Amino acid sequence: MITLQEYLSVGALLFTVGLLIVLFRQNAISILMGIELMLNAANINFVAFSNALGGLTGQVLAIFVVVAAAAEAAVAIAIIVLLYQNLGTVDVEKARNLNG
Amino acid sequence: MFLLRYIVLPPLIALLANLLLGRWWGRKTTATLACGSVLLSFLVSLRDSYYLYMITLPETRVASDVMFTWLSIGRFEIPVEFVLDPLSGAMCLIITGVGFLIHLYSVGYMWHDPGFRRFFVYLNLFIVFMLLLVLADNLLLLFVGWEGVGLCSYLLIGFWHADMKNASAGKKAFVVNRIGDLGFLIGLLLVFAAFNTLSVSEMQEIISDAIARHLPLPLAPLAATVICLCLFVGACGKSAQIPLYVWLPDAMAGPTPVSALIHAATMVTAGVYMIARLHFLYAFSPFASGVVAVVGAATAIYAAIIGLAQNDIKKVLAYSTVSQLGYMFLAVGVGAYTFGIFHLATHAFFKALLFLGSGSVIHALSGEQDLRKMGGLCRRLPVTFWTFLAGTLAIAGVWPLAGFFSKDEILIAARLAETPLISGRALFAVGLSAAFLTAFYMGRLFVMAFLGPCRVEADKQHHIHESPWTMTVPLIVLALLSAVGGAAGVYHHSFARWLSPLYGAPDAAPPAVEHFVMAASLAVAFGGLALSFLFYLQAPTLPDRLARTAGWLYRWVAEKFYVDELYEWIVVRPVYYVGVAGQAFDKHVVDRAVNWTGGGLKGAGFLLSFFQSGNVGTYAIWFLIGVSILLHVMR
Amino acid sequence: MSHLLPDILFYVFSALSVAGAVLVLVNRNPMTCAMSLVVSVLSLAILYLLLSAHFLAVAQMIVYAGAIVVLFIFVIMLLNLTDEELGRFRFSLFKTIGAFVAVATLLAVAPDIRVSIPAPAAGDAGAPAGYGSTKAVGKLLFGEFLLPFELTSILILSAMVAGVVLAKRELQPKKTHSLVDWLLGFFRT
Amino acid sequence: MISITAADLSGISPALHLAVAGIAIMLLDALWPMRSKLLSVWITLAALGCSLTTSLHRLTAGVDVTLFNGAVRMDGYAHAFSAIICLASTLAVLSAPKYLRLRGVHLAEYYALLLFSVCGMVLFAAAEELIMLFLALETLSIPVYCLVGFTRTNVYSTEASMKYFVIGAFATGFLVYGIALLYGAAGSGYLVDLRAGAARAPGLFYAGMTLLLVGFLFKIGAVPFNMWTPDAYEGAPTPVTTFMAEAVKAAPFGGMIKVLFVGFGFDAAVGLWQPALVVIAVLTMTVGNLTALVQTDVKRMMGYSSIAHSGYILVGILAASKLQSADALAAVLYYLFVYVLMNAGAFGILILFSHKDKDTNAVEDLTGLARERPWAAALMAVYMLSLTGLPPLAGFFGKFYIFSYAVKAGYVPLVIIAILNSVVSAYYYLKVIVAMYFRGPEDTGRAAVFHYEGYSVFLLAMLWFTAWGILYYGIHSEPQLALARLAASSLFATAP
Repeated sequence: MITLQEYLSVGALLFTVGLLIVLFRQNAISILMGIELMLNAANINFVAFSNALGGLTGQVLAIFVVVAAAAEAAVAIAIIVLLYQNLGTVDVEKARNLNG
Repeated sequence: MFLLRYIVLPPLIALLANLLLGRWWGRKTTATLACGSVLLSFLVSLRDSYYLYMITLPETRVASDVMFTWLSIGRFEIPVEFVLDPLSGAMCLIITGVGFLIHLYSVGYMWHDPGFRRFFVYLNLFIVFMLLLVLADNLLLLFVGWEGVGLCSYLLIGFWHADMKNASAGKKAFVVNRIGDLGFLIGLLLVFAAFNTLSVSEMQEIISDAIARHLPLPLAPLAATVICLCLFVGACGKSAQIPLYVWLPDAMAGPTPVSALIHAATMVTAGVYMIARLHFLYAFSPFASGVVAVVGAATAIYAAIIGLAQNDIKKVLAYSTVSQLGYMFLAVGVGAYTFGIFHLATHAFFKALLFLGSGSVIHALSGEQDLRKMGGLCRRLPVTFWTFLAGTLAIAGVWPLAGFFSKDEILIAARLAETPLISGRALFAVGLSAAFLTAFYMGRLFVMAFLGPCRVEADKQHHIHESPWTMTVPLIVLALLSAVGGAAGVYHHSFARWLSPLYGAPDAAPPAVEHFVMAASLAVAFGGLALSFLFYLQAPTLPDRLARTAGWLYRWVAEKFYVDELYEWIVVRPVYYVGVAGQAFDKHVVDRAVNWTGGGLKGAGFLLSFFQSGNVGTYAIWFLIGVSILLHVMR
Repeated sequence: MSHLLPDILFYVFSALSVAGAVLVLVNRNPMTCAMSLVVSVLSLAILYLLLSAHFLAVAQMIVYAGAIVVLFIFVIMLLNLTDEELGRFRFSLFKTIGAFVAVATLLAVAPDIRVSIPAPAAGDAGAPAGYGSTKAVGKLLFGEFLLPFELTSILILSAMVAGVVLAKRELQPKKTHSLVDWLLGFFRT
Repeated sequence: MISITAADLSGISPALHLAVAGIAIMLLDALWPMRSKLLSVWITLAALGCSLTTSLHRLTAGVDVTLFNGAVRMDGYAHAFSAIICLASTLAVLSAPKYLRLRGVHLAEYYALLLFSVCGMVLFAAAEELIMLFLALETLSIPVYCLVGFTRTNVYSTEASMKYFVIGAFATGFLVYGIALLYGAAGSGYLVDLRAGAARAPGLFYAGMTLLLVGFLFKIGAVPFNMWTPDAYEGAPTPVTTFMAEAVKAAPFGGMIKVLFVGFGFDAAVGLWQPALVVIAVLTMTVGNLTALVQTDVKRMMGYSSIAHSGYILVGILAASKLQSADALAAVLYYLFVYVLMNAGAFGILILFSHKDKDTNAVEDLTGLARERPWAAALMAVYMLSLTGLPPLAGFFGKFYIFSYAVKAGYVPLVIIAILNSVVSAYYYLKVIVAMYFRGPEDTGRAAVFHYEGYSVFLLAMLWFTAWGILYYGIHSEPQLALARLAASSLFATAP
């Protein structure tokens, strides 16, 4: 029997993997993918809770998160292109002029 | 009808006018406005104080003037309220009176300075804040004045910024004063927590109410001690007491009238004033009062010792100021508030006089401040010489000049004091020794500057000149005040009676003690002066004269040599080394402590900025560690 | 058998989804990463279907597979990133410790969360008819969540403007001063 | 059934003005491209002014309405934050044209994005429901990511934008996950229902609460979520830094206080956030101030200083939560108001002397300013002294109120640490004054040039207004405090 717990576990796993991607990849595009995965992990929680609570609110929340994720991705892509134009790389760890 | 707000307003208006419109008028107008406004304040304070005196019942001699409600915290309001009582009246008179004289003096002193207008704007601003400080009923308003005078002091120390190659002097002044303010602010918040008000009169009412109705006091003894000590830390910073005195000698970098006004007569006495104002709090805590007395006594003697070995004329006076402030704290610490304030007043007269006199000397010598390059100025600067003599005798405590009476009263009070920390006899002994040293270094200063052969550098010799009238008139007035101010104060106990609504009539000391102390203080005053004259006036020529009168006898020659050595080894050297040791302590321990604190904080800053590597991946890791810890904590 | 089907589907697609995510983590080639991401999000869409979130499942497919990942691929190809530029999977002691701390925390906190999850309502009656359908979701979107919904339009608009402003080549219009410019010139600040 | 009533629209008009103005600017710019963007500036100022006056008017009138089926609630609290944010944004907008023109990026999009962001901020403090909160947060952040990178050819600007985005999106991930957990625990997204989750599913609830809090703490730059702040502040174009330091700083407090007070409440059972915030406040103040000590760049220094100020504000929030008094919360609002004025001024001076090819950002660049430009130096001194907290400037009273309520609430050690910190902070603010007043070209060995390039009346007006405000509201803070109390009491009316 698949219960709420199983879905939440999938969410937690996805969140952890997304987190690790942000931590261990230096490629800005990969980092963005990691962040998308983190948001998706939250989404599966929303939907699972929605189902368990017997309302549709959670699903609607998930839709909003998808929208926000898309908006973030659009800006992020622009920033990445800009980064590549100015620094000639998409390696975020190479951009460390600002420090101290 | 009291016109309290018109005490503060004239300098404020004058400074605004000079600031905004000053560029369109000349120096004369600027100077007239600046000086005239302070004179006006003085006259208004005089008038108000007279009206206060006319109130028959001494207990009701309080006037207040609410300008507007400033701010409110919750249901509790802080009005901008000025209160005139005998204490603030006396302070106002000193500030505006001495302040006016110093303004007048500055006109001559700063006439050729390109920053003339700016100088007077700062000076007037200082007067405004100082008046705010003494007239405030609310501690928060007092704190505004407190910070304001600090700001002016800082601006004026750095007035000749070109001379301040290393801003470390200003920095030191600021850092040390912030430590003091820290104490003050914590004290303030604790007062607020205890009394739920910051108004001094309300605090006093609460306490007297509680005593009258036998209610528990709003304040446990321990709390009172903590509050008093916190406030005293603030007073230490502002009034340059151990260990926060280090900034004052460095503050001499500013123009001399500033040293006279801010760093001698008025601002540095704010700490004494504050404790005198809050005397009812200190009455609850004998321990805190004892600490005040001990720190005051220690500062008095410590600064006097360092003063022995200084060669800069203003540095000597600066350490002397620290030492005299120590006397005032000693007085308020042993509960002799009246005499603390009395000494504050006389000190304002003679120390302002001495600073202005030294300024006159420096002015005449084109900026020379080294005592070793002065001497023999008595003929060239007669007015300065005679007035300076009055000041020197006054501070040394020679009867019947001002310093004698006030110092004498403090020593009597110290002799009779009972503090939980230290016996009155010890305080008396320390005070007496400090009086001796005071007489000695002041005598030395006087001799080296005015008597003996002229050691002024050749190129500066020809234009030694007496100062213009704007500079000499204040000197003469202050000399008169230094001469008669003390006697006038003790005549029929007039000063004590004036302050009696606050502190009660002073108890008469046992005549035996009184006579003993009087004799002792006179003895040390004359002893110190005589010794200094002997060393610095007679000693250099003593060998010559001995050689002339008894030159034919080898034995006499040998004995002359012996006398010289005796002087050298028994008196001069020890005194010199004690002074040098004090100075070294000052430089290496106290200064370093200040610097190390700053250095340590900066080091921590560097360490922390190292974490800010610029690598966004690292930022994410720190973020994550933060989340992890929070998740652990909050479950 | 049929009641086992959802279970099997769940395990298969959740495994696929996590596997896709792990591939994103370990794979060097960004194109492969993008494809793995598609696998992951599409598997999630199937999970949504299992939870009877039909509309959301479709939206997920369209938005992710159709828009976001396409955008990624577009940029990867546009920038023509070489392998060296992409950098490697870089371990450092600090990062490893950080990750270890994080994972350990999650593991430590997970049981707390687990026990506190409310038990599902007894007797799973299945979703009511129309649950998760476009109509039901739409009613909610335009009713209770009307303001958030309207706000997303501002959000998307600003994201669009932001993207264009950052990535556009020519900033200033070529046109010379217009009449309004000339008029406003009087009020030059 | 689509149901927008007139009451709904008029209720959120402070936000609506801004969104409409933003769209209007975009449309006008597309239809009628002009080289001078003054029209955009004026539209922006008009919209912000409308919102500001509307908010203030409704605040004084005591308007309190719940709109859009409970998604937002425009009460005194929301209106007060709206007013603060609009004021802050107005100041930021006034400082922008000169700088952007010099950098060749004076675009209408700047103002449109800024307005969209402000629209999000206004709704953020008004949100009554988690998803509204989240969307408002996104709406306020996404334009700012772009604004930070607005000088597109500047390497630092791009880097700052990238860093801000990466950490920001990372934080958003946590925030959304937290919202999901809270939703699961409470079974509802409405703030007032959240507390129920603590009993229903404590594990979920606390984890969700933590992650949500992390999202807020990131936004306000609390340690250890602060690392982006100095980098973003330094790299961003100075007017954007101004915007970030005021509006983007003040707005998250609006949402955070509401969520903490209305959502989580003060019960010991759900009050775990209080001790955690104490530690974070201490760390935030100390790390911010100590690191600021060693900075040589004013913008970066102000970044650390803003971290430290977040710490002071957290102290105020803690005091308000412990005392549960509107007066204490009013102190926080007053502090935010004052903080906005001080920061706008300080950055304004930097913009005043920025040149076509070079910014005037280093402390050393200000050497000898007092001799060349005495008024500008005096203004800067006022801002710096106010930031230090010297009476009778407004900055002192901001701190004083907060600290006195914290003492009342029994947070004496916290207050002592805070005061020690403000003593430390005096050093670096003063470094600027020392450079301006007590040093000259002879100390640095290079002649500093202070000429106004691209003179802007907007900027001067902003500088004089802020200086006046600091002096005036220091002496006369009562009206402001009365408004703040009104706002705070409306929040406490709903808080448990």
